[in-house]
Amino acid sequence: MNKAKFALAVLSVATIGSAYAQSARGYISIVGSSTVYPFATVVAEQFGKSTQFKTPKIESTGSGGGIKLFCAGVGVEHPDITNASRAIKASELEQCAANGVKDVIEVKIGYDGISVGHSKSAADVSFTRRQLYLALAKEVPDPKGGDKLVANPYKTWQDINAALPALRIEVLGPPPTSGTRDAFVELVMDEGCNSFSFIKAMNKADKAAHKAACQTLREDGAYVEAGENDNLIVQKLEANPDAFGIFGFSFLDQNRDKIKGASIEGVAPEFETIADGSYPVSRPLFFYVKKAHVGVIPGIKEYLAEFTSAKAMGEEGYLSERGLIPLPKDEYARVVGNAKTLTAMK
Amino acid sequence: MSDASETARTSYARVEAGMKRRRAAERRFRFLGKCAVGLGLAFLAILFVSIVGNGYSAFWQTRITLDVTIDEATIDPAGAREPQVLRTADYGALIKQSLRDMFPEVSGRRNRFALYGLVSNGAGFDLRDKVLADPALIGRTISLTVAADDDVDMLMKGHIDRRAPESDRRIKDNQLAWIERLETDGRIGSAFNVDFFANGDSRDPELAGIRGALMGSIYTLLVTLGLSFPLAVSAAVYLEEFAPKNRWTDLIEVNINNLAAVPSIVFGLLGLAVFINFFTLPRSAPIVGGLVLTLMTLPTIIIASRAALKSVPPSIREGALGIGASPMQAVMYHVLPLALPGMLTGTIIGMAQALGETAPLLMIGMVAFIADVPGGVFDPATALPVQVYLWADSPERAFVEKTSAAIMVLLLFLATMNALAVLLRRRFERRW
Amino acid sequence: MHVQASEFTRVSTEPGAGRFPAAPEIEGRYHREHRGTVGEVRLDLPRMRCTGVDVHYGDKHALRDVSLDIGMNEVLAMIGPSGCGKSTFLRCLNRMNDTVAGCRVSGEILLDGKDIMAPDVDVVPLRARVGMVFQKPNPFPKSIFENVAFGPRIHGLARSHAELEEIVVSSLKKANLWDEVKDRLAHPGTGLSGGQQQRLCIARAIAIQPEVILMDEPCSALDPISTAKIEQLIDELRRNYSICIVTHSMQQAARVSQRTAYFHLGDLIEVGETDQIFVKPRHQLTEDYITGRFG
Amino acid sequence: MTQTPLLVVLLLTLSSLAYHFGRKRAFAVSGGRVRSLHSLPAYYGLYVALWAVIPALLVLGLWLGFEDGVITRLVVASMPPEFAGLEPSRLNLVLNDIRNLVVGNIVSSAPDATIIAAADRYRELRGISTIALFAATLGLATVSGWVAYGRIRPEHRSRNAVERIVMGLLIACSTIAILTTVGIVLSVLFESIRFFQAVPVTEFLFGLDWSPQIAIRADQAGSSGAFGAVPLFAGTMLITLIAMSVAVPIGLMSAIYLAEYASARVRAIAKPLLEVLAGIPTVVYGFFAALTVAPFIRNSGGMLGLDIASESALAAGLVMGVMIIPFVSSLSDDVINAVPQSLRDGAYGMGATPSETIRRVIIPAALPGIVGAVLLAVSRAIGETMIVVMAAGLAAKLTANPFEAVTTVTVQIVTLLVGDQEFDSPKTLAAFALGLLLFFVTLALNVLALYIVRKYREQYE
Repeated sequence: MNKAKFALAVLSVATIGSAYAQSARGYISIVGSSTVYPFATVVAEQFGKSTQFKTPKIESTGSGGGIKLFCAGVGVEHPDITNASRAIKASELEQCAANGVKDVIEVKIGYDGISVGHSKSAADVSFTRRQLYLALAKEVPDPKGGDKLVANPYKTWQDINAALPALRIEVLGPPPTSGTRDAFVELVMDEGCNSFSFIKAMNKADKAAHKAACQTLREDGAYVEAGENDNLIVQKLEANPDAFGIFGFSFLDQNRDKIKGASIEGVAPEFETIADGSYPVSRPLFFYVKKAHVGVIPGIKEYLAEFTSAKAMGEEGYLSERGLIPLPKDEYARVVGNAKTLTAMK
Repeated sequence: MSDASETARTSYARVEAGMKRRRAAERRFRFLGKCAVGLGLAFLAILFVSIVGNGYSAFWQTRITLDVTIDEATIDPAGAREPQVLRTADYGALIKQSLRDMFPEVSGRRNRFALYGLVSNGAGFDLRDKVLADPALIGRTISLTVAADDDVDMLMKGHIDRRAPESDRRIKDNQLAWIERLETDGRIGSAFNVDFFANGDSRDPELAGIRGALMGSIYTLLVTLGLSFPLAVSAAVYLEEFAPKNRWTDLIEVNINNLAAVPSIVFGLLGLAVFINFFTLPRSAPIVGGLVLTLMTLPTIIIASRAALKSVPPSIREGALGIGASPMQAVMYHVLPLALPGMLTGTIIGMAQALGETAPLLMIGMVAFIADVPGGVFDPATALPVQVYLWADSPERAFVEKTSAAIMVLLLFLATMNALAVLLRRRFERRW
Repeated sequence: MHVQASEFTRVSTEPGAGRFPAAPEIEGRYHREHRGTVGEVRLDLPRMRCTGVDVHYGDKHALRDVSLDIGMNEVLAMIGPSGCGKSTFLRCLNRMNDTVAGCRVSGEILLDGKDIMAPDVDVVPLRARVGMVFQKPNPFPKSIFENVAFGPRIHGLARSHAELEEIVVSSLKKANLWDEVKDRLAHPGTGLSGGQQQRLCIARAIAIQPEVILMDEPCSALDPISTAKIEQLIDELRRNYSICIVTHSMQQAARVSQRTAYFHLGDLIEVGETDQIFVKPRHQLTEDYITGRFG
Repeated sequence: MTQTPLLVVLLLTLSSLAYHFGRKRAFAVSGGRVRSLHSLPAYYGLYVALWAVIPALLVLGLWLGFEDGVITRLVVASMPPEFAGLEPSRLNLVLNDIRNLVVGNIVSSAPDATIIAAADRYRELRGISTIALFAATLGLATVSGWVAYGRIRPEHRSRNAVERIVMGLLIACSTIAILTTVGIVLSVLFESIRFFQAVPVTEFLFGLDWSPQIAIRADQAGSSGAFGAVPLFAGTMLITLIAMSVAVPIGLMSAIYLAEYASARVRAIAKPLLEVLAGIPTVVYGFFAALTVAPFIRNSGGMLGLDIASESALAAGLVMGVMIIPFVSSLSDDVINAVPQSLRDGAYGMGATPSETIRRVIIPAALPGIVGAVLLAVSRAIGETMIVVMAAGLAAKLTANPFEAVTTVTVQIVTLLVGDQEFDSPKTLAAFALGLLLFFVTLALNVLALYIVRKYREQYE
């Protein structure tokens, strides 16, 4: 009895030990943006089914978090690909290089609008970027006049503009690790705050102060950091008609039966308005590939090929069914070329 | 009569006077007790009704029959029938073509998308598998039954109201018209959802299955069982039968009792810090999950095993010792066999607890999107309860149904394990 | 009046059967057909009158056809070997057997002429009239004062706190406990010595002014000095209450009681004046028990 | 290495052979008088068997632990010098490629000649290693078994030797519990210390603001990075309070009803059914709370004109309370049953009604035990994760209003750690600090509760 038990224990330890020693990573590891996540998972599934390679493992960590992991180094324990809902920053590339990640291939996969949405059961709303800035910034120009910043005094949307609903300001949005957050800050908050001339002037004098004034979001409960999961935001909006949420257009597109997007500067977030650039808050989506891993981790090249193929990224590809706005023809051709030749960023 | 019986009489009168109030109080209290039990059972009933009500339909899947022309020019332009070419060809295009052929009047990008959206993204792969199995089909037109898109599925199952205004439903008016045409043609039907049990996770609800999560759970539990049972039994035998009473064993004892009540998420933190950061075991792997759950279930199994040992009467030990057996012999040959059923019962209950556990697995990365079915303890995997968590967070309506169905499967497994434990207890229970 | 009891058939099912070897001559001697109670079971002015009481525990016939009167202001002792049914009978008198699962009682038990077995009788006021003291002292985990005040409180016997205090003090005095506890009424009752605890339980019982007090081997867990105090107390209480006491000590029965009933394996064998029972038992079984040949 | 199971099987076979021979030898040395032996012949067999297998297994374990490293080093040494000069991480990648090739995974590109050569070398070395391993372990097993075999004499205390070995194993197993606790404390402590280097302990424990999502780059404006955990404690307490106000009355009353009133039949049905509630995984409760209960509460609140957040503390607390009902009821049931029957008899004998007996005698007598049970339930509620992750909010608000959304310690641990793998930011480390706190709070509650319950048990034993 005891011997059998002992043998069992030994056997299990031995098999585990041996299995570990021979484990070699045979699958692609992908991290990054939750906005790109739904596209990447669909491609990964198709890739897994149509090739002999294993399906890549994808974790949604946010663009910033993903790039951070991606840039941590070269090696099996580091991810091969990171998705990003914004372009990689120069500072991040430097960080990458410092850690030995020298050649990074950039693949632009399409465009996505950032929508400010709310429950379908609420009344339609139209915002300007200035209004959104006033609602969400930590410090705003004194409503009583004067060129100084005060702690954000606005409690309801109506406080900002009488045309807006008389609801408490409650916006669910992503945390700083998210690319959607970065893009929102750049495309909405910066624009909104630059509409005040004295803040715009600060940019020349004190860049850091300008950045702090424009990009710092409220922490008094009006802006709620809802985590990396855009799905969660959608669910919460559905349940709470008084709240707004900030998320990628693809999520709006997928959940048209539950939520709708507010117009920004009078333009509603639609496939066409984002594609033709009339919707003001749109940004490109990317993923980045570690060139050092190509040819070492099996399948990276083929994954690239699958992602950039016409049946995926093309005009009628399955990604556009999911709400990705395809690249213009010439840009698409350039991306495909880059992916084929594995041209790294300069 | 004496004075005493006089007071007895007055006191009796007072007792009688209070009886009405007291009987009412008694009834109230009893009613409260009944309410409490009733409420507890009602919660249970609501829980089950809500889950079964949401989930039973997931076991059926709406399917659409298409006439697909397998066009050689699209899938094998070279005509060489090379498996590699056949495997990677764009079968989706054939499916789309067949839909266009069926509804030639549809034009415009949006409308065509809406049309393609009727069938699942997996349809092309069904076709591929058919062609790979029999390349002679190329050039012929075959009748193919494929899974419908999840929205169509939801519509057919009645979760989407056909009479709701168009803007409020995910199936648009034009799609509704096509579906109705398919219905009149008898091309749309319902079948047992094999995919749900055969597939791994997917972003498409109609393709998503629990096989990957189930295998992940099984691998995790195998590791847990293989480690925790021998460890727990040995520890219990030592502590109950041999350990001297001293500070050290007291410490172990207090430790075990505490560990049994430590929140499971703390074990997740332990796993993250020790197994992943320190020993650099892979993230998202059943081996790490199994190790974490082993540590988590050990106290439970040790406590149950000790109870089983305790319930063996001392007379058995004394009997063995009395005929000259060593303490070790007495335990190994006489006490342990008698305690084993109780230990097994405790182990099964510990395993059931491990099977239902989610929080520590979140900490060690078993929440990634993993479409492949894991093939070993080092492959990335999720587990059943984590799959429930992931699906519960997915926005598609069809995932609500899938989530509930996955819960039903999970509960079925738990019920089986517990029934096994009860059976074992009944079968081997001895009264001393 | 006396219905013939059925035969004893199986020996081994009877409790206590294992205590003596089942030799044939013993079986023959002690397990024979019962032929009714010897002695006068009836009194002129009974407080309680039991007629044909039968008790079953599940399949077991624990008490057969017992008829017995309990008089005013007397101490009635019930004696007999273990498992003879004396405690079972005692517990019928205030329907404590109701709390035992699977116990069925039939027959007629009158208290002051009213049948307490009737289905519409509420056991609560009944037990207020027929109090009980148990084998093991069982004070509630409360203060001494609260222990005694428990009954008056639940039954609403005291109109005011002063009245309650009066009841508590007089009960403690009647139970000969007052002098020992008057300085520590707020101390827990479980902190007293065994004999004091038992007297506390008696005080607790008499605080509700019962007419009958049932005592189930009240001294079996006590030392001789405490026992002597309780016996003295019983003698004093007799003036105001009817007392039934179950005891396995014949000496105790002889010391405290006026009448004695001898039970044997579920049958009431003999009833009589205590002096007569101990000096001139009329039934062979009683005599065997009294003289120590059996039991 | 794939042969490891085979090797283990071989070793076990060898050891059973050793057992057989050991036993035979014992018979032989006894000269047919088994009674002259110190131990039973089987123990001589076991003694030899254990000696044969244990050293060999130790070697096997060590070998497996070092094999890969040694082979890799040899492979690298055999490769062209430019590979040896690679930095470790790149070398690692190359090795991964080689291993993929060796294992037979599909490799991405057509591998170049050096890699193939290296893979061949790897394979070859592994073959050698395997043979050597077989030879070494089986040889060692034979030798050590032989030595043990040689020691067999009638007076040899084999049983004692065997029992010492087994006892050593048992003791090793029982220390796992200690190791686990130490592991927990150390793993959360180190990261917490790093966290407290960045954020003062006092700010963490007494700060009123929780906003951990700090900027991850220098050129980004994140939130201020406030790490005051008081709102989390408040949220946890609020949800726990709601859960307790559901679970304690219902659990206690059903325990009382089932123990004191219900017929055996009702008890036999209702008790296991109630316990089913305890066996349901918490993720199911979370799903139920988020999907069914929260919308229901919100809607019914809306009908009453109440403004209830969709992730109200009420919904999470309510469902958590339901989960804890069986926990409270089964613990209370134990406690109530431990109250001696004599107390019940005493009360009934004085004419107390059942409810008076329960309220005035049983509950006061069982109170310490019930308090212990409730404390254990509280500890459980505080540590419960999935229900709150799925049904409670993320905003750290300091409020006592059950209709508002609050967040809890466990929710924050999960939010901060899921998907996040950077262990240099206070944001991630904060999760460990919360974990440390959670561990100590539940530890204190458990110790207290177990102490109270034990004291209580002793009182009636």
